[in-house]
Amino acid sequence: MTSESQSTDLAAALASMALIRAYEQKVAGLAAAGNFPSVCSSLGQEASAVGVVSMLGAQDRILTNHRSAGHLLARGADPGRMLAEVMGRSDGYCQGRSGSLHISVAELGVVLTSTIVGGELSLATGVALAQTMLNPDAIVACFFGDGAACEGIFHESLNLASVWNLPILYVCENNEWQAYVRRRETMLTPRIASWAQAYAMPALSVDGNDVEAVQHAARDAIAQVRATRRPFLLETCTYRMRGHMEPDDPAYSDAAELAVWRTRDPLERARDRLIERGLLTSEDYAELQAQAGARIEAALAYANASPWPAAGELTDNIYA
Amino acid sequence: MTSESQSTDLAAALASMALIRAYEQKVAGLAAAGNFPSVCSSLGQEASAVGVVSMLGAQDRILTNHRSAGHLLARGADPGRMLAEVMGRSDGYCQGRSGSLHISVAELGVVLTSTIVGGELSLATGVALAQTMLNPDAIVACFFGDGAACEGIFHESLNLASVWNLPILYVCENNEWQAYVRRRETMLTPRIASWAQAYAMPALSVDGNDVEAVQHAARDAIAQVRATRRPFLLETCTYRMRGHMEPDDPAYSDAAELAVWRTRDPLERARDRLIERGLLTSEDYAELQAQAGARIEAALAYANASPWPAAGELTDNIYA
Amino acid sequence: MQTMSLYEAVGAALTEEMRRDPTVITFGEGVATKRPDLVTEFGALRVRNTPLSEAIIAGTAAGAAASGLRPVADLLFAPFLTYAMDALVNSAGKLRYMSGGQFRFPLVTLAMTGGGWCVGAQHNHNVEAWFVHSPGLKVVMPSDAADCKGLLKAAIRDDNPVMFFLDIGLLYERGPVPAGEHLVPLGSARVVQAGEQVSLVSYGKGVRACVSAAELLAEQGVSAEVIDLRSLKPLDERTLLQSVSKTGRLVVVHEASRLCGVGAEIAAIVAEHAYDRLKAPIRRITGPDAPAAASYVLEQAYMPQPAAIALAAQQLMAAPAARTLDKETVL
Amino acid sequence: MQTMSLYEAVGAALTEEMRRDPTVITFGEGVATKRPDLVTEFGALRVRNTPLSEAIIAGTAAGAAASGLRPVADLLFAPFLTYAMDALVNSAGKLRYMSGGQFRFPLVTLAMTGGGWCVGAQHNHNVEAWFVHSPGLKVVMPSDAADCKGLLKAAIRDDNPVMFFLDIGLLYERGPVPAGEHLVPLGSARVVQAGEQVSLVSYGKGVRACVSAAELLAEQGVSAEVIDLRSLKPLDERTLLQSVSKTGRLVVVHEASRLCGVGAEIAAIVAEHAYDRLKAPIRRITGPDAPAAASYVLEQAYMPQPAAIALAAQQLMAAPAARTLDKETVL
Ligand SMILES: Cc1ncc(C[n+]2csc(CCOP(=O)(O)OP(=O)(O)O)c2C)c(N)n1
Ligand SMILES: Cc1ncc(C[n+]2csc(CCOP(=O)(O)OP(=O)(O)O)c2C)c(N)n1
Ligand SMILES: [Mg+2]
Ligand SMILES: [Mg+2]
Repeated sequence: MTSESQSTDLAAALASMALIRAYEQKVAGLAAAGNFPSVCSSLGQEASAVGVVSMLGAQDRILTNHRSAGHLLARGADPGRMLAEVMGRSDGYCQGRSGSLHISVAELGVVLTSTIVGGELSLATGVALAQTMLNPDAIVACFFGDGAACEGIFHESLNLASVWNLPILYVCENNEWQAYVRRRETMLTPRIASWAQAYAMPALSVDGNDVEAVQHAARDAIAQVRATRRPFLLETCTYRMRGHMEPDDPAYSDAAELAVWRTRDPLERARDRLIERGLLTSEDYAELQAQAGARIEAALAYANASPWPAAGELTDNIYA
Repeated sequence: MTSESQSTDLAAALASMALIRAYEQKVAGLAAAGNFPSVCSSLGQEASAVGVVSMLGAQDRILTNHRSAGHLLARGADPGRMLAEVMGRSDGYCQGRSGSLHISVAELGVVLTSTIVGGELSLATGVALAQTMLNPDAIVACFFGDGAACEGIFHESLNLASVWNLPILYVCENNEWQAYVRRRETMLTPRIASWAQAYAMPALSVDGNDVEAVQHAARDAIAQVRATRRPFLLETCTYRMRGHMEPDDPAYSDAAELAVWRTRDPLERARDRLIERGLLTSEDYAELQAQAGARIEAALAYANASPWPAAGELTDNIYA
Repeated sequence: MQTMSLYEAVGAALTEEMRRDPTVITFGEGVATKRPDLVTEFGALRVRNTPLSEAIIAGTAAGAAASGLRPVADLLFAPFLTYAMDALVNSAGKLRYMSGGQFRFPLVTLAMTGGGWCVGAQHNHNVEAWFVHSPGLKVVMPSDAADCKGLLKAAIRDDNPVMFFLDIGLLYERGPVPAGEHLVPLGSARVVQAGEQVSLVSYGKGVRACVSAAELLAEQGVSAEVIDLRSLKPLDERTLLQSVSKTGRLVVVHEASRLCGVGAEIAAIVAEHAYDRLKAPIRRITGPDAPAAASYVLEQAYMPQPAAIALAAQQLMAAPAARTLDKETVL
Repeated sequence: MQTMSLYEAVGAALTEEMRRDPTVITFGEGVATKRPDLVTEFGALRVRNTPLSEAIIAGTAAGAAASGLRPVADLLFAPFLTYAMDALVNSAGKLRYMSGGQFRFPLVTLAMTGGGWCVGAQHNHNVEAWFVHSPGLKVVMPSDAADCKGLLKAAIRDDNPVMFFLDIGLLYERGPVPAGEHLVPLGSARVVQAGEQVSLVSYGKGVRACVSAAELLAEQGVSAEVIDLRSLKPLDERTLLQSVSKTGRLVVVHEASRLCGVGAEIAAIVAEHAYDRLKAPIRRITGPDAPAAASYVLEQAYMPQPAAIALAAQQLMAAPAARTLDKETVL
């Protein structure tokens, strides 16, 4: 049933995170080796993506941004078609037109991905309005960063969603960075969740590197959005473990802070908890990582084999 | 001394309000009679304008918007040059280029008036930044409406002002209307002052129809801005007593609400208080009104006598 | 036939299309207040007031359009589009292409433009060329009530984002409007008046100035053809080139600023594709490269005037026809 | 002479102008992080990072410019200007005029534009024509490092708002740059290479494509003149018209979309003012009216290629020269 909450199976969540990790590691390696397009990595933020996405129903819509690989893979996107897209090939989800920064997969409900910071906030209200009229079981999850929260469109979007009673789960992935600028250079409050008060919108901050915590918070928030048909702001507190864009540029990063956050790795935390609970062994985990790695290798082979678009298709799909 | 607080002389405030009232009544009459440009009237909002502007120093800057007559007259603008501007004549403060909606008077520190809702919010930060570097005694007062608070630029402006420690007194004139839309159709919180929390900015709502209350609140807020070199949000709670634009269109107005607010007329309240205190008689008040009326008549004569710009000046003053 | 203003024609088109198609909705700052009849008939969910937030109005329209609705968003005055450019240009105009065709954006954006109300350059600024220059959008601007209704109905049915500009100076001008299923396809210009010696090409209230100029020219013995482009994107190049091929002379007229305006595009198309039919230079009569002043006198001086158009045409009649005559002799 | 990239040339111009004039400041998303040398020399108050808020970055720049500072605001990629249009167009471009000359706006807006990084249409969109169309602004786009430094220094000293576009594809190309007081006045085009038979007019990386095309043409015995506009507003009409008057043939080249682009303006100017010197139709070789795709193959196909430019020029050589020959015979 669409409005039932999804299960919070930690082992499944770990497997999903492992796939994202393997994907991001592969991409980082390719980018470092050169001759590969720039990519914004979600490495280290897997718990936020998996924690929220795993709690959504199939009918729900997702809007994401430039840092989308986690959201897409958690939703079940094929890493082969994703890599093909990143590489500008015909079999990419967007036929190579998007590249890495705005991958939409309408068949999975991942719609209107925009790399304009705040673009997802601008479009989510309309997607939600359409759901209320045409698809009233569905809600919309809108992922955005702490940087996007500084854009005026954040204010306009949350206000309209509240005034119009739109069923949107706003998910602010606060990773403490906005490209080359630290979050704390850009705002005086530590938490973006506190900004929801202006819109009379319920909000919550959660440890974004604890996939179970995210799942529980998301499950409750989603239930509330479904029940009230009103928006909710969920802030997942996490950290950008790599540079803004691959290839990684560590010049301006904060080594001490990185070291602290390395101790909060979402995969290791989930792994350790499963081992503690006797539900996983180290060997199981190694196996899981190996499987994820193998899937990504196969995906890369698929992408590499995918043809380039033909120059003659340059002006396809401009108008409907 | 520039940083001293101004006096809160109620009689002077009443005289200033009476001039604004006479101006707005004259304009409303002219617009109703036809063949006069459209004007956004500040009639009924005199206490907000006089209460804040009278507390500013000569070195301070003011940004205002489409509903600016109160701010301009309170600052000492010549009603003749204002009317000439409204009527598109050469002696207008902007040589007739502005018309009624964006009158700037740089010589009085009223700068960069914009009729784009939110324009004043967008420019105030830069004006304030320049003051901090070039004119560190000065602060900036930025008047805007409850409607402007819904624009994304409100969010960006207040956030930047806070992060950059800009000396701005934001004055939100909450008059319960946004052109043809009621404020409560556009937001779920009753007070815009509460929105300042997101920016860690001090804020206060004040009875915007009580000129003494506004003066006291403004005096304190201005002192705080001067002392801390940080922004402050002051909300003056008032009511738009006429249609969005002259000529008045009462079709969509709320008669009951208007009736309530008529009992809160800022001029009558100031008058009654002065009479109570034995500082004014009814005759004095009648005299004050007559003087204001006469000044506006003279102003209109001046404006009527002002020549039209020459068509040959069409492209003057585009580039510096 | 019924007579109505362009403002009423917008209401008529909205009413008919909202009756026909339950996915058509409309919203904007004051839309529900100003069109109470629509609220009564279609309810407060399909006809909405919004907060003062142009960016999210446009974004909501784009998001809704991609999700099965057909929004008509009223953004009031063209200069306010400056707040809404991301949603219109980067989302509605591009995300179909960028997603490999996964989405379509059947949305209409209404905006008033041009002089006539003495409100100055922050209300009166003709920016239609921005959107002609941007990929994935369509751009329409009617010159009378009938076209207004017919074009708006077609725009609402179009599966692409349409920028629909209403010339302020025409908004309350009344004209006959066919009842019911009156559709004017996007991309079809109208020959307002046939002529032989010079083509006067315009749109919006420039069309009227051209018609007046054609009258002046007729008095002077010059036969002018007047073309109303109606749709600036797609542009009816065929009608344009046919006319210029016939007359050999072109005056393009619009109130928008000259540089990189629609007139520049028209001139460039003709200089490329009808070069050998030209008998004289191409002339543009446009608004100056200046903000619009509020003062009545300056606002009038800003707008293309019939006398200036007629004068330009006359100058073309006197231009180095020698060149073309030679060619005609030879070919 | 020193060799540097355009990116470094921007830094050099900023350094020199900030030394010269204490009112010059610079800010944007990451400016302080990416230009630590400037922070070291000029301090954290004159070189600032900002929140991710393009609208207030531009508004702050406009407000500061009108209040005695000379801000250089970095808005990163041209499509992000969609968030900043009100401050740039409605405030910086208009408020001087609308106030009867009370303010001036000495501000520079930097934005990267064009293909080369495979990042797709929301980073790669050439919108310079929007600003040419808008009153009160100036628009500049250098094609090499020397011009980049010289134009930026001139832009910073200019008392008007200047949109300064950096072609992404050129950003890390190195070239010789004169040290110190190297100023390139806004509004002066450069004849990159003189020629007799056809004028190739472009800006940004289109200039390079034109130079390559000229080489191809030279091999085919055709003498092409290459003009780099450098400044799109003000536009150096004189250099343009002189060239076309000499050659009689014009190919305009740019990566921006064709419709209402700078090429349309160039074509219109020539069709009006050099009509009688034209020996052939005017051709535009431009980006298609499409968003830019990320895929390398499509991004390459999007950009004007030397072969296409040369072919267009060749076609003009073969065009109905008859007409002009006749005229020349007669005149
Ligand atoms: C409007 C806009 N401004 C700037 C950029 C460049 N940019 C891309 S991502 C990014 C940082 C975004 O920060 P945040 O929203 O916190 O997301 P994160 O990258 O941290 O996930 C920036 C500045 C952009 N794409 N769009
Ligand atoms: C960006 C923009 N949108 C819409 C308008 C049209 N408009 C002018 S004033 C106004 C209402 C403004 O409301 P508020 O900010 O509360 O100020 P008030 O008029 O009540 O003083 C509107 C919608 C505009 N000028 N600018
Ligand atoms: Mg971030
Ligand atoms: Mg209001």
